[in-house]
Amino acid sequence: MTRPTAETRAEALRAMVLVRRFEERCAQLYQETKIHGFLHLYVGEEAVAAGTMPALDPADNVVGTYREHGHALLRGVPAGAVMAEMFGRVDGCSGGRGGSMHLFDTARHFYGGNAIVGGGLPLAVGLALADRMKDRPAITACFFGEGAVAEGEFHESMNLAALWNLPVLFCCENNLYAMGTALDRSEANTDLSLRAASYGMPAWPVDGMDVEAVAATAERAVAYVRNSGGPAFLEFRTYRFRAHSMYDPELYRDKSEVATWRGRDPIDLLVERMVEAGQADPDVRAQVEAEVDAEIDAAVEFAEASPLEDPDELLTHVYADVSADGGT
Amino acid sequence: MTDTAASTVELRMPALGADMTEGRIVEWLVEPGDHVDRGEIVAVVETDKADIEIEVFRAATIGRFLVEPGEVVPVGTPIAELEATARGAAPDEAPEAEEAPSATEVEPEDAAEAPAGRETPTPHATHVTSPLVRHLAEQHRVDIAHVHGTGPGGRVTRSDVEHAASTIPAPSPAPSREPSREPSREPAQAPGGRPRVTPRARRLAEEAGIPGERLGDLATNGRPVTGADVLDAGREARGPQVPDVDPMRRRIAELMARSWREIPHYHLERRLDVGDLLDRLRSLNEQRSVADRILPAAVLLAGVAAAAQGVAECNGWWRDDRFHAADHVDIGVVLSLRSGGVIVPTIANADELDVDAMMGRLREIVERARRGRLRGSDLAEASITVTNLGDQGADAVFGVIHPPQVALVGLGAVRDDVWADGDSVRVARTVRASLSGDHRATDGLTGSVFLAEMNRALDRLLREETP
Amino acid sequence: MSTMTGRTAMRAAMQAALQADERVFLMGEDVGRYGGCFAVSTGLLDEFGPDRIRDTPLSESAFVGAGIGAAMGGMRPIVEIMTANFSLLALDQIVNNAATLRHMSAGQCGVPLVIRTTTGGGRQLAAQHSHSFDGWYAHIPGIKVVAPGTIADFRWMLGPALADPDPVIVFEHGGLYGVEGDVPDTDPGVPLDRAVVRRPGTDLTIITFGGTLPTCLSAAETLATDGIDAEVIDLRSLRPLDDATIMDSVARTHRAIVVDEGWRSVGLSGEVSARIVEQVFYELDAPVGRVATAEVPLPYPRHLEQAALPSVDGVVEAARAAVQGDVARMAIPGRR
Amino acid sequence: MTDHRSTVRAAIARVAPEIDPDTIADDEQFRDDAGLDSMDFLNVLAAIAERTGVEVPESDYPQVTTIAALASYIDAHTEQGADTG
Repeated sequence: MTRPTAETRAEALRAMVLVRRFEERCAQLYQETKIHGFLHLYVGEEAVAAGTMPALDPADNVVGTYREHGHALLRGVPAGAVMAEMFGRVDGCSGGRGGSMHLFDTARHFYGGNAIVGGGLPLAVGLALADRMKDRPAITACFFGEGAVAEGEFHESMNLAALWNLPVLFCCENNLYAMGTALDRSEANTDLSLRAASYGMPAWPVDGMDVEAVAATAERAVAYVRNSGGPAFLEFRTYRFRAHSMYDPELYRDKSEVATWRGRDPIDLLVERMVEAGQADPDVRAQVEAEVDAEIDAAVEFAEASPLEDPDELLTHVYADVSADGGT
Repeated sequence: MTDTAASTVELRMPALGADMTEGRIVEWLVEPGDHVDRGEIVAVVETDKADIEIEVFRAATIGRFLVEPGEVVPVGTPIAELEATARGAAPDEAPEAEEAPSATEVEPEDAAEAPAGRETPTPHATHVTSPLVRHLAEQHRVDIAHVHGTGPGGRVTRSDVEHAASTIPAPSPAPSREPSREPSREPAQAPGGRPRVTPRARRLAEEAGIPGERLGDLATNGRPVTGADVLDAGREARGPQVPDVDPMRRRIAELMARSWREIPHYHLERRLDVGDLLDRLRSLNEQRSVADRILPAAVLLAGVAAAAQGVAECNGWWRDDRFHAADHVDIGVVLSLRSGGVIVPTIANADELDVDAMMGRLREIVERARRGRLRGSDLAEASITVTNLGDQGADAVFGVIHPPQVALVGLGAVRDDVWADGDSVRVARTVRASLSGDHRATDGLTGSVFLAEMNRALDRLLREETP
Repeated sequence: MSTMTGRTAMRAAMQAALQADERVFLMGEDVGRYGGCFAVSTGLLDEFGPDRIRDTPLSESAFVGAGIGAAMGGMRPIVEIMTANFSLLALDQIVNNAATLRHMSAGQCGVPLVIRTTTGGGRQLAAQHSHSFDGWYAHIPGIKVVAPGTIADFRWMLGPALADPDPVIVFEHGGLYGVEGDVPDTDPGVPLDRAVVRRPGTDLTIITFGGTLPTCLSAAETLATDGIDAEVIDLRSLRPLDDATIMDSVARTHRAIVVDEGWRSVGLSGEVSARIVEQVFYELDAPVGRVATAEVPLPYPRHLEQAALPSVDGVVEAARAAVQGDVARMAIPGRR
Repeated sequence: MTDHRSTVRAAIARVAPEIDPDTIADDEQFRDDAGLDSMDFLNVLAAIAERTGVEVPESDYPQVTTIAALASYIDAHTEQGADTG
């Protein structure tokens, strides 16, 4: 397990600040009616993506949910392509057709967001099955919220992966609230790691606000899956600082709880640790934010310059062959 | 937030949900002059679903309030002015270009539709047509190369193809499976309630010119009137086994009207002395059984064929403002049908037929025309037409050219006529042959050469025929 | 040419596909050791082993979703959903993933997956095991839906379905597994999306597919005895529909009835009827008739089930009404 | 001796299907009244020749301008031959 160095910490900091500033810019652009529809922001949970993505190989598969901007950015999808997708433009990573909840980049084995809670879990099992049958050493990391645990597909997928011993890394981002329903109001047993273990796979709970803890555990889990070929389960205990989506009065949780979790902002935790270790000076966050903001400005300009798709293309990609459906 | 002056920034009513179009300030949580950091809550906005706190996205000092609590304003309306505070090394956001239109100029609906903001989509150098448009063109049998593209950069769009498809000339009036494009007229309301008539029946009735109100009485024992009923009705009206000439009738009527409108006709006539020819034929037919006898009409047709072959300017078509000579002589022979109307089958390569062969072809087309069993080959395009009403005793006939042909030969009845030879006079059996010509293609001289050539051909045929 | 039953023909088709392409594998409940609920996959486990003939837990959403994922990963899976009735549990994966991924990802993900399932009633399995949902799936852009009605199609339809780059659902009528029919020894090469005229005729067109094809063919023989020459069209493909073959026939016969084991309301028979009215309206001498299952959950007792299902008599009566233009009798919803 | 008028009417019906031969009176002129043109007349004679073996030469055309005349002409020229009526 690589020891955390000044360099890896600097990279983690930049990754988390990129996601944080990207998401905040999306909030602003949404309120300026440049982004439409639904928008689910990753603010507060950045450490999970920042910690897990470096542990994966390029050939590994990633399957996400509708809160997947951070995963896409840190998996390497360019900020411009993600922003253009938010704007519904042709140069978006899904051609402008998917929007915030359906980011795709198969060249980077990023098999999308998915707007159906738990919808991606069976896909991940299938991708791992294909790798297994083709003797490819790749693993599949599947991200989902604790809300998915209540879906039948969670149980069916965990069981199938364990039964067939498939290389799936189940990454549960437990942010305590499934939209407006707290975990303890929907699950009889809220110890998700314990439940995962019942499927006969190793399960680790992790402090989702500590990027170094996340990275260390992720590396161990990825190594286990890759070597054993079988599945593993990670429960990241984390918290989203903003609303579930842009239209959420947050009546289901009180301000004090939000304040206490904000006190453990993953970016602040890392900065303190770096400053104490003399690896950075106190205003390192502002410097990184300035660099990142320039990158995000460029991404917004790229998105705004990208054209809308020609309506004549509407029927393409329904089938591989445009005339397969008689064009009806 | 958009800048109007270098440092003054407008705070606008934010869009706080997919379907939010307006909001009401419930209360301001700050006062003008207060300093706020990025992310700080400055007001509470009431939407139709709930009250939601709104934040600032950059450190600033609160300026003037532009909207009072309780006032409902559309999304994007400026609600307060803020003085941006310079922050650290880099400004929070690169100042956006001056001409950024504020959100208010864009109606919320538009905002929901097209993303507002200053960008104008740069012309996208896509390929000229999309696969879908090419597929659509195939379906409508439209050649994309000839379609004018109205899309950006001259690109051919879907509506261009659909427009091109709709201007393709409607299929020939002969009833084809393809339903005709123009909407059918609603038949008049039958007295005492609307008769039940099937769509096919309505279409066939309209094509056969049967008025809507008469349709009702075609129904039998209360069943709806069907296509078969209309066809039967049409057949009864025309008598048994008579080929259905109505569509042909209509087509020829249109043809004649168009001919008269477009073609500047000139007419020439020449009397032909056919006395020797008829004697010759009689002696020839004496040795032949009835089935092999030759009628004068066959000989005259052979004469026309020879003339057409000799005077090519009369044998072809006038299209796209110029004459196109035909490679062969295909004669359209006008046959009148007892049930009324005419039919014009074609004798192909007439110039290569000897008189016997011509007689055989003539007998075939007359017989088939009588039985209404004309073949496709019979109706091939003619290069010149001959009308021969002689039988019914007309002395001469000046016909109307069948467009797009450029000439028509009319043959009158055989008549005993006074014929002067030098200073002596005798009675001769004559036929008055006329030529109607299209003055755009030929002029009187060519026409008269044609008739002279025809006369010489008859003499030649006279001598060549061996008993 | 040889004769065999529907199940034997489909087994031969899967066997050939598994032999020809190592990307192909079969996944479904009891397809391996049990040999398939309807004995369609008997013997395949012994020949191809547990890696390619995979028994699954009763988790339709998971193994259909896994099939989709494996297809995205480069395999060519055949997923067997034991019966169409249980396909409802996998509808979310089929509609929101299989049918949508290619368009939503602007062409990046394709899903070359074949789902086979058994459909239809008539075997006294009662309401929950006798459904016909072909029409539902034919509503969804992004997937293709086919229904073999002849034993030859049971043999030769799977190949082109597996070769198709997009998801294809094959609805096999349970009643045809035990029926014998002639099967050509080599692939007749009929395109997947082409309808076929099974019996040419002049007086009306009977349009049907799958399990009701035999019903319509025998109805046509009955009609022939009283002078009505019926043309029978086997749709084979429910999405896309082969409009050209349908319209060409109706333009000749000027009368049409559609026979569908699904329910009448908001069903596939309604879609075919609408297309006929849209495309060859002026060729019609009678309203388009429809013969469908009575709008009831299929009852267990045989006499009631037969009363509910489309029958030879029902087809004959509807055909007569169409030919005699007796509009009143044709308008009886559902009842024979 | 058969009545050849029916033979003539049959010939007319074959040649000019759209004419009902019964509507043509025995003494009606073929050419002008019945509307048969020279080709029809020639075909009638050909049919008669085929049925009765009687070939009417062109010179005798004026003697056979009505159904009755043609019928009696056939009678006159078939006495020697076998009766094929």
